[in-house]
Amino acid sequence: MVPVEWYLLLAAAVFCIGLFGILTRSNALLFLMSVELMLNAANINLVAFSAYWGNVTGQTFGLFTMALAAAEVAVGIGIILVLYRNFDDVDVTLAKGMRR
Amino acid sequence: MIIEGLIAATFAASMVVLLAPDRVAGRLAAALSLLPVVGSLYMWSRFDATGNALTGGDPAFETIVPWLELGGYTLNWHVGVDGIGLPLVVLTTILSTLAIVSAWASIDDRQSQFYGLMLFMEANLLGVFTALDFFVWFVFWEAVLLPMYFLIGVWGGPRRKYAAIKFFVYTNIASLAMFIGFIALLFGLGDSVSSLDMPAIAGALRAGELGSLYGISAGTLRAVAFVAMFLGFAVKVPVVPFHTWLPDAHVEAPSPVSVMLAGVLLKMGTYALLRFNFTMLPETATRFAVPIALVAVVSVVYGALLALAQQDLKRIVAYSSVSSMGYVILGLIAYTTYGVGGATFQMIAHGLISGLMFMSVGVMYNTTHTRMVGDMSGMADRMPVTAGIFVAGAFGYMGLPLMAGFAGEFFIFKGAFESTVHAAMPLFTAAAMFGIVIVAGYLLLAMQRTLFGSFRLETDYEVGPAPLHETVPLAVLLVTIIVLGVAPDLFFGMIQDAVDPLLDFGGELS
Amino acid sequence: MTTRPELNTTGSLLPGLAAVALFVVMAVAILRASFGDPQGFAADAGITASIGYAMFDLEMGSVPGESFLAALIVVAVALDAALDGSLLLAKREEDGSPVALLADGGRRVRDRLRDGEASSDTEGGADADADSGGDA
Amino acid sequence: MVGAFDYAPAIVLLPFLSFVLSLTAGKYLPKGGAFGGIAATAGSLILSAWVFLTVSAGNAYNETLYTWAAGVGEGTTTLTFGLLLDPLAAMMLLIVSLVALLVHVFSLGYMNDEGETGLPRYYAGLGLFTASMLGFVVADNLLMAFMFFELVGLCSYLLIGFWFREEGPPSAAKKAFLVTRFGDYFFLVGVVGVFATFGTAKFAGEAAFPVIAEEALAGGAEVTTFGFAPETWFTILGLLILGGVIGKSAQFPLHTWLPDAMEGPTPVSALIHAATMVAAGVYLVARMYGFYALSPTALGIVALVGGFTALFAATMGVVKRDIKQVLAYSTISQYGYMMLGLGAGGYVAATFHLLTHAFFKALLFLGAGAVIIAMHHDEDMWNMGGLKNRMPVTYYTFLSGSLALAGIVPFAGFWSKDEVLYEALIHGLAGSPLLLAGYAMGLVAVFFTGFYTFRMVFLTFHGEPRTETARNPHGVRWNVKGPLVVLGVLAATVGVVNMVPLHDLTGGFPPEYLHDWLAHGELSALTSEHYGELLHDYAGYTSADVASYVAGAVSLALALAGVLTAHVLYNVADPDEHTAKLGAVKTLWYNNYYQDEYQIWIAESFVLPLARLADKFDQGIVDGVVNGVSSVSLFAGNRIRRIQTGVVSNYAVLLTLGLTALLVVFGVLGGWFV
Repeated sequence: MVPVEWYLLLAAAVFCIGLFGILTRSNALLFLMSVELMLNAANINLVAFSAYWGNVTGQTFGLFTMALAAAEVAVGIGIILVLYRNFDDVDVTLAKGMRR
Repeated sequence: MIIEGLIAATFAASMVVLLAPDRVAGRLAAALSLLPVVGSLYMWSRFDATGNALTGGDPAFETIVPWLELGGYTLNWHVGVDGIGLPLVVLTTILSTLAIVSAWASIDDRQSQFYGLMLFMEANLLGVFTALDFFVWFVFWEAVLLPMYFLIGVWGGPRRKYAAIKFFVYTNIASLAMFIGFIALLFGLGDSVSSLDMPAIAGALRAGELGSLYGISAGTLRAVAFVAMFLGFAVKVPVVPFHTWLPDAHVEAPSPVSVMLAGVLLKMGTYALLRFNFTMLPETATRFAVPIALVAVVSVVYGALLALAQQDLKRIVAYSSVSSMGYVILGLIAYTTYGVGGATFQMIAHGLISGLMFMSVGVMYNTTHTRMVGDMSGMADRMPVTAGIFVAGAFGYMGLPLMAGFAGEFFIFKGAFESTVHAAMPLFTAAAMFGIVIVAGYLLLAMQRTLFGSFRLETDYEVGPAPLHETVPLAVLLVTIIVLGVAPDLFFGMIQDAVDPLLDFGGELS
Repeated sequence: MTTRPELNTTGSLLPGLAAVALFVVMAVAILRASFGDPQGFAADAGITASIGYAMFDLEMGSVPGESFLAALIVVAVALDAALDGSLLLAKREEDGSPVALLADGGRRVRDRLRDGEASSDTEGGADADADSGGDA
Repeated sequence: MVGAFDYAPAIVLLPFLSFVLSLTAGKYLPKGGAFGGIAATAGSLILSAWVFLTVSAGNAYNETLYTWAAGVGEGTTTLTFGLLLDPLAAMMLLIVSLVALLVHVFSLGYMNDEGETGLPRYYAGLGLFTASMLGFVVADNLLMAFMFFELVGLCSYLLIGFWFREEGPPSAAKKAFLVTRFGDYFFLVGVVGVFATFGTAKFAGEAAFPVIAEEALAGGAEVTTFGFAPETWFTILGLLILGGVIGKSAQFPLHTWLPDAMEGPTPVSALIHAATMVAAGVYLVARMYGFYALSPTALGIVALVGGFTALFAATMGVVKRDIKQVLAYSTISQYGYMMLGLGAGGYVAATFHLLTHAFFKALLFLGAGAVIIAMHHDEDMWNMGGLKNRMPVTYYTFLSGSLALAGIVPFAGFWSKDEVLYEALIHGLAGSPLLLAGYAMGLVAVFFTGFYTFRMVFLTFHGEPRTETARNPHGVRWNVKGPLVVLGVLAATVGVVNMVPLHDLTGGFPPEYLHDWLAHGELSALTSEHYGELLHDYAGYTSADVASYVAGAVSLALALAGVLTAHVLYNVADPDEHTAKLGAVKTLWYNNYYQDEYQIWIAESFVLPLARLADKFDQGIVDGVVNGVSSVSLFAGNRIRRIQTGVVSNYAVLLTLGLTALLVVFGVLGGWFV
């Protein structure tokens, strides 16, 4: 079996790639994708430990996370739409104030 | 139960007045505020406390009801008055009523809110002077600030916002320092106290049960807590160099509020110093005798010098309050019956006299719309009664015998000169006493310029005698001051009774 | 200005260093840790079935796990709420009544913004108020 | 048995009632409350006379009547009020109530008849003034004495500033209160020191502080002396209390308030100078003479201050134009003599001079008041002249007072002043150069006194009238003449009570009544006999053998020389101002040795700028720090706020960095990287 360290390393890598995307891009859609990556990094961990402990709780949790990710995307897309409507762009750096 | 009744009635009165229409608010507030006056006088007549409430004495009208459990400490509703608390309660009620009456002439918008806040403040002040549980006391202590903030910030002069914020932030930061100091002591006591009851805490501290805390030795803890609490209360007193909020607050506050500020709120600081620092950590206090006496002397002389340089009558009285409160600190550190008792008496005397001064400045301001020494001249010609009372009040401030101020000051001087806490105390006393010359200097100068000489004031309105409802509070205060000056034993006996147990230090350092 | 998403590469890559640094730290921490051997599943275990039983709180799975019935319902509700929420966000209300989703590629908004920039000084306050109300 | 002593408190309370009555109901009373004051002071006078007679019979009274502040607990002092009626107090009571009565009567003429306004206030002030002084006289302890001493100061403020609508009087009143307050500061320190040292401040009785001090010096009592030797400490205490005396009795250097106090109404000046305020200082030293007699240093300083002031003030009186100014400086000078007498161990002599001076100075002021009425409130002597024929009663009574002031035999002033000088001489010759210096200055002052007194008399009453007003003076009524006559007779005759040179010359006739009167008494610690022993035992005073009539002849000769000089220069039909001949000295004297200037300089160029500097410091630095702290936090807040850009990416960077940093910290602390 693959030692759990490698799963973790993979998850960390995926997470950091997502993070990298968030830090270096200002496009809201890219943001959303990057967030998905980070979320899935967490999922990898859940599944990895599920196997590590021989318990399905982690995997079930992973399923839920995916469902919530779907919800998050729904909301995220909605937010992006509003952003676009207000700023005529999906550049997140434009939304600086609380009012606009 | 009478203390609870008094506080509750005052709170209720404040709510009633808040809801009353503006037109009747002033009269209603005055009428309702007579209730606490009657109550406090009744308490005085039935007063039977012995000893100091914090050192095993038996306070009058005591109630202890368990209230909350908090982190292993029991919080009690614990109130009661001893010989130190009662005079201050009487002072508070009388001065509040007079301040409310004196506000009739000067407050002409949002009256119901103004008088409601005044009564709200009075209720909290009564709480401060009667609470014997730290939690209860602290709630009241902080709650006093709120109405004061609004009273200055809403009804004040042109720079009211600056003054109100300065007052609030300054005193609140000070409260924080005090709170930290006290809590450190409380934790240092460990298991030896299980409640926030002040007598219990004072007893434990005086019995030397303070242990180390987080590796800080008991001695250091004591010193640090003492300094923190002293700083916290020193701002409230105020003591030089923490006094600068006071003149600003006084100048901006409307006169009735100044009366309460100088008359009662400053006494909270000295009262708390006496109750906390000087009662709970007497030996630490004597170790700091020289710096404290020095601060007192500097407050007296420096405050008086500053008053000499002012042009605004209210600023003059404000700075002289700094000066007078310096005497109180000197009396407290003396640790003699006359010193500490005199300091307590001086709190009452100064409350009445500074109240009288601010009130008469207010009466003149209502007529002339100026408080500047240079703008007025010959006021005695147009307002003979007010001027006469102002002169009497000023002489009271200068410590004229047979008025309350002299009694307080003389007791302090006598007590401080005899003090054995440090060999240099007679020298400090003599230095502080020089304040009586400077105080005479600036008050006489101000009187000469404003009251005497030919009448000269550029106004387009008639300047005439003040109405009766403005002079009556002045007269009542003046009579009270003289009565207390002729017969200081009215209060001084019970004060000494409450102060005497403090002079036996117990074994704080053992 | 874009009318459809493009890859914006103008952003600085510098903040990305933070992510790299985080990865390094995490990697070192992970590699330094010792986890021991994983237990793994039995070769014949019905993992998928077990997950299904766990979700509905049925004690019939062969692999141990906790019950997730409540969580399932909560997630179901959350998904529904998210769906409705996204619709709500995507719509915009004007004078209290929902307006159809924009299909003009944001042109109308863009025009209004331009107008606002150009004539906000001269235009009356009532209009501006109505606009901001619409935006919120 | 109900005796005079049971009614003694009424002596103080009667004028106080008059004060209350005038203040509250004066508007509705005839003459603005004057009759109430007259009745009250007359009552006080009668009771004082009764007390005087009772004391004469060898009784004394020393009782605590009221507890002001009771000490609770161990070792605390109880502060009380009480009465001490011994020969000295009885004599002073008589003086004060008599002068007060006459001043009240005179005021009818000076104030009421002149149509002054604010009379209730005036009579209220007079009543309180009299009451305070009487209270001070009968005080049985130092604290009570201090309290009434201060009240006397208050009354002087109120009365000197009576005409408050003008510029001068309020300023003079302020100065009077402030300068005496400066002295009182030392007095108060002294009072507090006495309490701290002895635990009591009683003047007489078993546990009186002079008695304890005597025992302490003899090694019989333990007192707190704050690390000093008892002798030194007692001297310090004595000098502190002397500060108050110097202020109130207008001794150098705190005399400057007194000439300015002439701004008040003339009857008030009479009261202040003759019997109340200024007398209070000297009376205080006499009252606690048993304490001063223990310290030769304190006595020497008292004598030196007195002698110097006597000469110093007399020279300034020489050039004044204003009749009241001349009298003011003569007052300072005469109180200097009293201090010299006390310092020189002449307790009886000083008391005697206090007695005679009270009468002749009240007379002179009231006489000057009569002249001022006549001159329509013009006080410049150079506008007068020739009033002798137009107001003979005033002239002859004034002359009687002037002769007494100048010290011409057989008027009262001669006997008393001469005895003061005699005491200074004999004790000085016996080995005290300090006293000899005092004597010398006092002797020179005699010449000046004779000169300026008669310069005043000649300029005012003799020669030709120099103005129209002086030709047709305003008439005065009985209420002015009556008091003048009473005092005129007293000024001429009161010296009889103690004619020491005559006594010595004739070998025992007439008896020295005052000496005998003060030498014995029920309270033996307060008798001049006891003081003599103290002076001898502790201060080391011995007497040289000089015949009293020789000393008297010398001073008489000098006084006559002064009078003669005045006669030559000014008793002509149309006198010149010879002051120009004095040259620079004239300027110096005219400007009062620039004493006012330096004190005003201290007040205005030192204290006020200091106060302003303190204010600047306070506003700039102390408050600046406070405001600075708030600015710093506002500034810092402003800067830190910039992190909150609102840009999501920046927050994300910060989050990431924070997380990384946290992980590193935990990792290092938790040993993950080892």
